[in-house]
Formats: sequence, C-alpha cells, structure tokens
Amino acid sequence: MNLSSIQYSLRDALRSFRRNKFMSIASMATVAISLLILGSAWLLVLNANFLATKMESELEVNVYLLKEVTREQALNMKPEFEKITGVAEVIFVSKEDGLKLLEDRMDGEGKIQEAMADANPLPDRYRLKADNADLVPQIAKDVELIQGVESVRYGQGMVEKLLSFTHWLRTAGLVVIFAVGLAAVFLIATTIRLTVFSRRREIGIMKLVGATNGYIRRPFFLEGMLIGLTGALIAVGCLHLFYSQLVKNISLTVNFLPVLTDMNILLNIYKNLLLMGTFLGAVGSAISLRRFLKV
Amino acid sequence: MNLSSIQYSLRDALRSFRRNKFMSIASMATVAISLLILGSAWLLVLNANFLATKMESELEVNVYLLKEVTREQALNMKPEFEKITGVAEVIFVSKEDGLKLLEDRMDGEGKIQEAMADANPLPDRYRLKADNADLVPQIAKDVELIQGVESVRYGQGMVEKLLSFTHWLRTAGLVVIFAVGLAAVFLIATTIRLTVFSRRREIGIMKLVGATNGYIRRPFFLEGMLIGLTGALIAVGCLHLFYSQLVKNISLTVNFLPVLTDMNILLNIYKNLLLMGTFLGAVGSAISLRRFLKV
Amino acid sequence: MLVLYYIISNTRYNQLYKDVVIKMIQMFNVSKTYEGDVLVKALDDISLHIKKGEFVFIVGPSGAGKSTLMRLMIREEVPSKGQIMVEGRSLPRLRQREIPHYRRKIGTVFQDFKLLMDRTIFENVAFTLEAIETSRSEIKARVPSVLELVGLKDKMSCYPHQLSGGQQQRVCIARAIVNDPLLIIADEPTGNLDPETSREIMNILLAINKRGTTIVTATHDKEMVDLMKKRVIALSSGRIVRDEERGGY
Amino acid sequence: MLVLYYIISNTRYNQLYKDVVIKMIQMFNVSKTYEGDVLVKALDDISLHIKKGEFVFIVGPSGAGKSTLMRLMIREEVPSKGQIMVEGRSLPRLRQREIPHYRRKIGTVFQDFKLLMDRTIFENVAFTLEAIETSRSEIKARVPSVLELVGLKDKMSCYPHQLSGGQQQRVCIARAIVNDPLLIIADEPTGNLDPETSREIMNILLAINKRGTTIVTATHDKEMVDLMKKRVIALSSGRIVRDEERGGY
Ligand SMILES: Nc1ncnc2c1ncn2[C@@H]1O[C@H](COP(=O)(O)OP(=O)(O)OP(=O)(O)O)[C@@H](O)[C@H]1O
Ligand SMILES: Nc1ncnc2c1ncn2[C@@H]1O[C@H](COP(=O)(O)OP(=O)(O)OP(=O)(O)O)[C@@H](O)[C@H]1O
Ligand SMILES: [Mg+2]
Ligand SMILES: [Mg+2]
Repeated sequence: MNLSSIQYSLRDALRSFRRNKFMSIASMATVAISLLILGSAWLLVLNANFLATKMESELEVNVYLLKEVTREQALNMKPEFEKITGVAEVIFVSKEDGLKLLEDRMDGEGKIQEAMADANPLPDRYRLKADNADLVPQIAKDVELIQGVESVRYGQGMVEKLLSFTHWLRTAGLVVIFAVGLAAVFLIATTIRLTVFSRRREIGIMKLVGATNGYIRRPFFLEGMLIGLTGALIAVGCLHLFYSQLVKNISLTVNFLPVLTDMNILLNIYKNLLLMGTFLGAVGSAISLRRFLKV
Repeated sequence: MNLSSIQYSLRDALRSFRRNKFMSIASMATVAISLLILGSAWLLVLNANFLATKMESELEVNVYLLKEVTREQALNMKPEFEKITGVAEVIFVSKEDGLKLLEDRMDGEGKIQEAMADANPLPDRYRLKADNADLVPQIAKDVELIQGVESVRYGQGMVEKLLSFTHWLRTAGLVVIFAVGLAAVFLIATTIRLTVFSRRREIGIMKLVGATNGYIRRPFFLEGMLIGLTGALIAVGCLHLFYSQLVKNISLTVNFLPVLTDMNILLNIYKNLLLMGTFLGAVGSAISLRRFLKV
Repeated sequence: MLVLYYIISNTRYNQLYKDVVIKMIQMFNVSKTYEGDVLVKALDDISLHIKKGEFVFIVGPSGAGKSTLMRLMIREEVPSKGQIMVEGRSLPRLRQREIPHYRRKIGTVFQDFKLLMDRTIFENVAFTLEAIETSRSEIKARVPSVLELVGLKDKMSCYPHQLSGGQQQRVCIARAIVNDPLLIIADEPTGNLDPETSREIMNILLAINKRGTTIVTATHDKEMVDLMKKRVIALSSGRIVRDEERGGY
Repeated sequence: MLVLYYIISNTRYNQLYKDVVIKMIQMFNVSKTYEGDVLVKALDDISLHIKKGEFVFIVGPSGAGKSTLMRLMIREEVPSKGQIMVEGRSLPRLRQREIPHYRRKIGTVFQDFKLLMDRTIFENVAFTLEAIETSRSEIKARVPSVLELVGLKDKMSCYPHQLSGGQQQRVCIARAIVNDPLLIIADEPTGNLDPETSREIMNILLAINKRGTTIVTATHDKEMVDLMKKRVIALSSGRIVRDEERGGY
C-alpha cells in the first residue's frame, strides 16, 4: 500500500458516496437516528442516576442522646461520631433548635414552642451525613454502641426502600443502555450490510478483473467510516441541541428537578457516540464485504 | 383485478420474500427493533404517567378548625366539605388522634402524648382528598371561606412543585413518544426503501414487458405488509416478554414502585404496534416504488 | 411447428391478413438527443413507415442508433423531436397508464436480455402472461411449448445466472413471442447464438411473421440478412442511409 | 497502430518470443459439473494444451461449455475433476490471496461485459491499472489511448448505461488489453459488433498476439474464424469434438 493507492481509496470512497447518494444518505440517516436514540437513552439513564444520587445524598442519621447527657458532654461527643467510617459531616442540634424545627415542620398545627417552652420533651441530637448512602444503616449500628446515645433514627424502612430503588434503577439503567446500544449496533450494521449487499455485483466484478480483497475493501471501509462519522456527528449535534433545550425547559418549569449539566460527562457521551458510529460504519462495511469477496 | 391476479400477487410476494431472504430478514429485523424501541419508550412513558398519577392521588388538604368549634359542631361540618366541587373524600381527625399521629410521625423523638396530654396544642381537623390533584389549590381556597375553619394546609409549595413536575412529565412523555415514533417510522421506511431500491432494475424490466403499475405494486405491497407484520409480531412478542419479566423483577425487588399491569392498556399498545408495522411495511413499499414505476 | 401453430392460431391474425397493407409504425422526422454532460444525437430526422406484416432488418455500425430506434418503438423513450405512431396512435401522447397496455401488444427482445434475476426461466416467460391475467392452465400449457421452441425446455426451473449467454438470449426471445404479439421488436436476437441456432430462431420469427405479425429486428448478422432477402434499413450516425426492399447487409 | 506500439512495447514480450513453444495453458481431464436442482455437466473430460503466443478460437453451439471453459481459465470456477495449469501453476491449488495476482496477468472480455455501472468508461478501464498501483500519469496516458484504439475516446466520461451494446463490449475489450496481459481470454468479444467493427477488434487482438500474447477467444462469428485460419477448438455438449490448427468454424 503506497501513497497513490491510499489516494485512490479515498477518491473512490468519496466518489461512491456521491454516486450512490440515496444509499449513502439512507444509511447515514439510520446511523444518526440510531445513535440519537442511544444517546437519549444514555442521557436519560445518567439523569435518573443523578437524581438517585441526589436523593441518596439527602439521607442522614439522627442520633438522639440520653436526657442525662449534659450540654457540655454532648458537645464533646462530636469527635466520636466523626471517627466512624463513612461519616462525612456531623451537625449538633440542641433540643431548643429541635423544638423550633419541629414547629416549623408542623407548619401551623399549633404553637408548640410556646406550649412546651418549659417542658421541652425533646433530647439533644446529632445529624450525621454519610459519604455514601449505602453506609447509612451501618453507621446507625456503629453509633448505637457509643455511650450516651439513646436511640438512632435514619428513616428505617424508607431508606432501605430508597436504596433498593436506587440500586434497581442503576441496574435497570445499565440494562437499558446495553439493550439500546445493542439495538443501535444492530440497526447500523444491518443498514451498512444492506448497502454493501446492493453492490455485491460490483464487488464480484472487481475481483474478476484482479483487484485484491484489500484494494476493494479500503474504499468501502473509508466510505463506511465517512457514513458512520457523519451520521454520528448529526446525532451528536441534534442530541446536544435537544438536551440543552431540555435543560433550559426544565430550569424554567421544574427547576427543582436536578439535571446533569456536567460538560465533561456530556462530552464523554458525545465522544463515545462518534467513536461508535465511525467504528460501526467502517468495520461493518469491512465485515459485510467478506462474503462477497470470495469470488 | 380478479382472483387469479390476487393469487399471483400473493404467490409473488411470498416468493420474493423467500428469494430475497437476506433483504427480507434484514428489513424485518429493522421493523422489529424499531418497534421494540418504540414500544419500550411507550411503556416507560405510560409508567411514568402512572407513577405521577399515583403520587398526585396521595395529595390531600388538611383543614384545621378553630379552637372554639366544639366536637359536635366539628362533626356537623362534614357535609359542607363534601359539597365542595372536586372533593372526593372527607375524613375527620380529632385532636387526640392528631397528637397520636404526631408522636408516631416523630418516631421516637419524645413522648409528646404523655407530655402534653392535658395541654394538647392541636386543633381538630379534616383531611380532604381530591378527585384530581389539580383541584387541590382551588379546594383549599373554597375551604377557607367556610365558617369555623382556622387554616388550610396542603403542602403549599410542594404540591405546586409536584403538579408542575407531573404536568411537565406528561408533556415530556408525549414529546418522547412522538419523537421515538417518528424515528421508528423513519427507520422502517428507510429500510423498506432500501430493499425496494435494490430491486429497481427488476421493476424497470417488469414495466418494459407490459406490467401495469398496479400489478407490479401489489406483490411489493403484500411483501411489505408481510415484513411489517412479522417484524411487529416479533417486536410485540419480545416486548411482552421483557415487560412481564420487568414487572416480576420489580415486584421482587422494589415492590413499592407502582407499575402498569392493566392488560387492556398493554393490549392497546401491542395492537398499535402491529398496525403500525403492517401499515408502514405496506405503504412504505408502495410509496418507495413510485419513483421506479415511471419507465 | 405444431407448437407454433398452437401459439399463433389466433383469429386476430386471420383478420390482419386482409388489411396487411395498413401502416403499423410511422415515424415522422424523429430525432432523439440524449441529454447529459455531452449531448448525443442518437437519431437525426428519421422518417420511416413499416406496414403490418412486414419483416424489417435494421442494420448499421455500433452506436448508429438501432437500439434507440427500438426504444422509441416500445415507448421506453420519447423522441426529442418528431412524431411516432403505432397502429395510428401517437406514442409520445400515450398516457402513463396506457403504456403497459400498449407494451403488451409488443414482444420485445432486448439487447441486454433484461431477465428477472430472481425468477426461474419458466417464471420469466410466464410473467408477461400473468400480467395480462392469463389463466393458470393456459400458462402451464403455453410456456413450456415456447421454451421447447427455443430449445430450453429442460432449463425451465433454472435461474438466468445458471444459463449460458445464448440460452439467456433465447429465454428473452421466448418471452417476446409467448403472448402472441402484434409486433415483435428484436434487438440483436442472435448476437450470442451460434449460426445454427441463429437460423432456427430466424425461422421461428419468419413463421410468426408469415401469420401476420410485424417484425423489426436489429442485427449485425450479415449472412442472415443476405440470406433472408427482407427489407433492410441501414442506419449510420443516427440517419437512414439505405432502405431497400429485399436488400442485403 | 502507433498507439498499439505504445501499449505493447514491453520487454517482457521480447523475452517471451524466445520461448514461445512453452505451454501456457494445460488442462488434464477436466470436468465441470454445476450443482443445483439438476446437475449440469458443462464440461466433460477436457484435455487440451495451449502454447505461449497461440491464438485459439473456441467454437460450438450455445450451451456447449465455452464460457465455462473460460471461467476455469480465469479461476472464476474450479474444475469438479481434473487439473488445470497456467504457466505451470495449478489453478485449483491457488490460494485465495494469490488469485487476484494471477488474474492481473490475464485480460478478460466477459460475455456479459461486467462493467462497473457506477463508474465512467474511463474509470472502468482505469480500474485494473489502479488496482496494480500504476502511477496516475501513466493511467492518464494509457487509458485514452486504448479507448481510442476501440473507437470510444469521445465516450470516456459516459457511464456504461449511456452506451450502446457494442460500445459497452468495446469498453470491456479495452479494459482487457489495457494492462498488457500475458494471456487474453475473450468470451465472444464481437457478439454485439457489426462486421466492420468486429474486424477492427480482431485486428487489434491479432496485433497483440503478434507481440507474443496468448489469446483464447470464444466466438460464433463463422466468417471471422474461417478468415483468420487460426487454431479452432470445437466444443459440443461439454466435449471437444474438433481441434484443428488453422481450422474453420
Ligand atoms: N442513455 C443514453 N445516454 C446517452 N447516450 C446514449 C444513451 N443511450 C445511447 N446513447 C448513445 O446513442 C448512440 C446510439 O446508441 P444505440 O444504443 O442506439 O446504438 P446501436 O445502434 O444500438 O449500437 P449497437 O449496435 O452497439 O447496439 C450511441 O452513441 C450511444 O452512446
Ligand atoms: N452457474 C451455472 N449453474 C448451472 N448451470 C450452468 C451455470 N453456468 C452455466 N451452466 C450450464 O452449463 C452449460 C454450459 O454453459 P456455458 O455458459 O459454458 O455455455 P456457452 O458455450 O458459453 O454457451 P453460449 O454460446 O450460449 O454462451 C449450459 O447448459 C448452462 O446452462
Ligand atoms: Mg444496440
Ligand atoms: Mg458463453
């Protein structure tokens, strides 16, 4: 393979693209749409994950101290909580603050603070945040062993539900990405095969007049690559447009909904889509050719 | 068009399916995969809607009565609430029950019931459920006008958020179904066009030996229909399998998550997918033929 | 020849016998220019008349315009200028939906055969009959007999790519004559055939012609033309350079 | 003829002149059966030897096996039985990756032309040269000169479907001779050509043959064969029925 032969291949690829315009555009559009679907599914799953993570990050462990613990002792316990593995943040809530929070939470059901100013039934407590939501139950267990702790609450039941849901969501997300990815690969490969198939006669002739498999394959490879890359570029372009519209729309209407806007993650997806399109186009062509090269 | 001509068309369609096996199977698989993606997106959106509806159905309006209202008066107010448009259910919660619920809700933060047995700061209240979550704010307004009502709470702020989210979700769902549907139509149409395109030479010959457009079109139409229908059947089969697996999986791991299992809705989706596949296959073929029939 | 009788014994022809002098094809100052990067004037001011029941050879060097002339006659193309009438009807004015019905009255042998590659020989020949809604039983009787006529009865269930060049050409001839056309347009029907087979094919065409069918044949076969002593129209660079009754190549 | 000189003046040929008696093609008891619904015995126990620099006509009725014989020679097919050697190498034993290199030494004119429909005439002829990595400038010089030789210089930028049957055939001939092959296999190279053009083409082949290239031609052109007085191998139903030096059709 020397320079002129590469030039020939490139020229042939471009020429074939131009002359089989309908086929080329059809397969390019298929690549674009398949990757667009894949990209959308991917973003959906990532956002679901992001939401799950957000929800998990709001989990915390409430540690109620014994009534007997003095305020000073209570404040001195902080390092003990900080030592526990998995604890990210430790916040002290005095019983006075607790009562105020309770009244706020009850939102008008009554003036609890006034009514119980002297007989505050609440204990002092600590709020612990975890590095990782999965550690919450374990942290609760560790905390229970500490002296001066009366009880530990972290939304038992609810948290387990939430965690099993987020775990399920992550697995389901992987399955979806995998399945949609497979479907996209299949759709692209099939279209590429169809376009190669429709030119099997030409391929047979090339073989009969003495072209090597490599010489025949190269322009197809390049054309496939071109089709795949262009299709993928269109897909990425549309995806980016749609997604930024979506993000804007969400920020206008449901701005409390967390969405992924980390450019690095987006760029990573785009990069993968581009690679996938190019690879499938090129390798798909080359593989589809194989059965017609045996003349 | 008489019987023998229809028989010829049918035979030709089946023959062409058999003899262009690669093409036929490729386009069938494309139909199947496209409809599978569409069906999955559809089910996803319907389930999201279902979840939204479920969440909305848990919204309620809390009506706190004035302290001055006696228990008897309070109980007599029930019909007034029931009269309000949009109210589906009215439940009375006495202040004693309220205190108990509060203690349960506080989940161990202290023995409130004991501490405040004599000085219960809570008022009596009514819980109202709405026919439709959108009516909740209006119901709250109507309730405020009733004599004896001190204040009305329905999670102001949160509910608006939830409602705007569910509305957004429904619109987004429609957009997704529409977009994925369009993509599926495009993918199927393109593949059908590719298969017709690859047989343009045959079509030209048929015209030159005196076949009418109708005569040429009919087997293509039938073959397209066959491909579309078979592809759609495969899609529906897979979709049903996957979905029932999913439902089973959810009931085992995250059974608190509400999923759509209404057979009528599912059957309706399946029916639509089948119709769509058949229609696109048949009409897609017929339309793609047009440009090659002008010989 | 019994078989031929079967195919051709059609009352239509007996009738035609009486008005054989009537014009079959008339071309008035026909020109055909192919558009493209370069304009190609394939036919230049051609006027000719072919009577019903005539047997005409079109000869001329490669690229002279013979195939183009025939493409005009089956209305595969329309003339760029001039008028062409077949049986008194203007071909350029034919409406799209009338074209198939017109073509059914013509049997065409294409220079490049134009066989349907995904159908067997039998199915290729049967196709024209099916398109005009011939009954199954008649197709089953007629197709094998025409294939026998061109010597391909044993290849009936083969696909075109399984046949030799000459065999494919004969399939094309069989397809052209199977539905008993009024007019046969044959573009080099013996180009891929040995002299012996060529003669057989010409005899078949001759027999069909004797029963009243008009036959127009482009050919390069000098010997054949010289032997048959039929009308010869010679083209060169798109113009008629010779038109002789009972002429030679 | 100056052009021809340009194409053919190659040192290789001068060398060949000296050992012209060496065997080019040897076939030993070759049979070829096409499998399918019905078995077709296309060639039956063929043995023949063709020397370097010979000019051989293969004749025989349609379906006799001429094209099959040629397909074996370019290794498009392998024999069902027997051995075929070209320049001392066994074709059936050729490895897949050696086949293209073998075919490049042969110029083939196919009965059905086998032109690339999405390439212009120039590109079709240039294709073989590009495949063997000929420089651009040489391609630009050689292709037009061969096309001129077959009389198609002005059609260079046309696509095959824009050419007449005979013109397509001449493109195929141009492609076969452009890369100066050791052996030319021509399957009815003049089937679509008028006698005049046929003679020109034969003269070209003759001139190439004079420079040492072996030429094997299947043909139905009785006149041509009788005129040329070259070796004639007659096939019938897959068997050699005649093999004469300086024979007739
Ligand atoms: N579709 C087309 N586009 C452009 N030019 C064409 C087209 N078809 C034919 N021609 C040109 O028109 C001229 C006449 O072609 P035609 O096929 O009628 O020749 P012909 O007499 O049949 O030749 P042959 O004996 O080689 O078949 C030729 O020069 C050819 O190149
Ligand atoms: N691919 C194939 N499959 C099955 N049978 C075939 C195939 N190719 C050729 N044949 C048969 O083999 C026999 C010889 O064919 P071949 O093409 O060699 O004939 P030919 O001598 O070239 O005839 P012609 O002069 O008509 O071109 C024929 O009967 C043909 O039907
Ligand atoms: Mg012609
Ligand atoms: Mg042959």
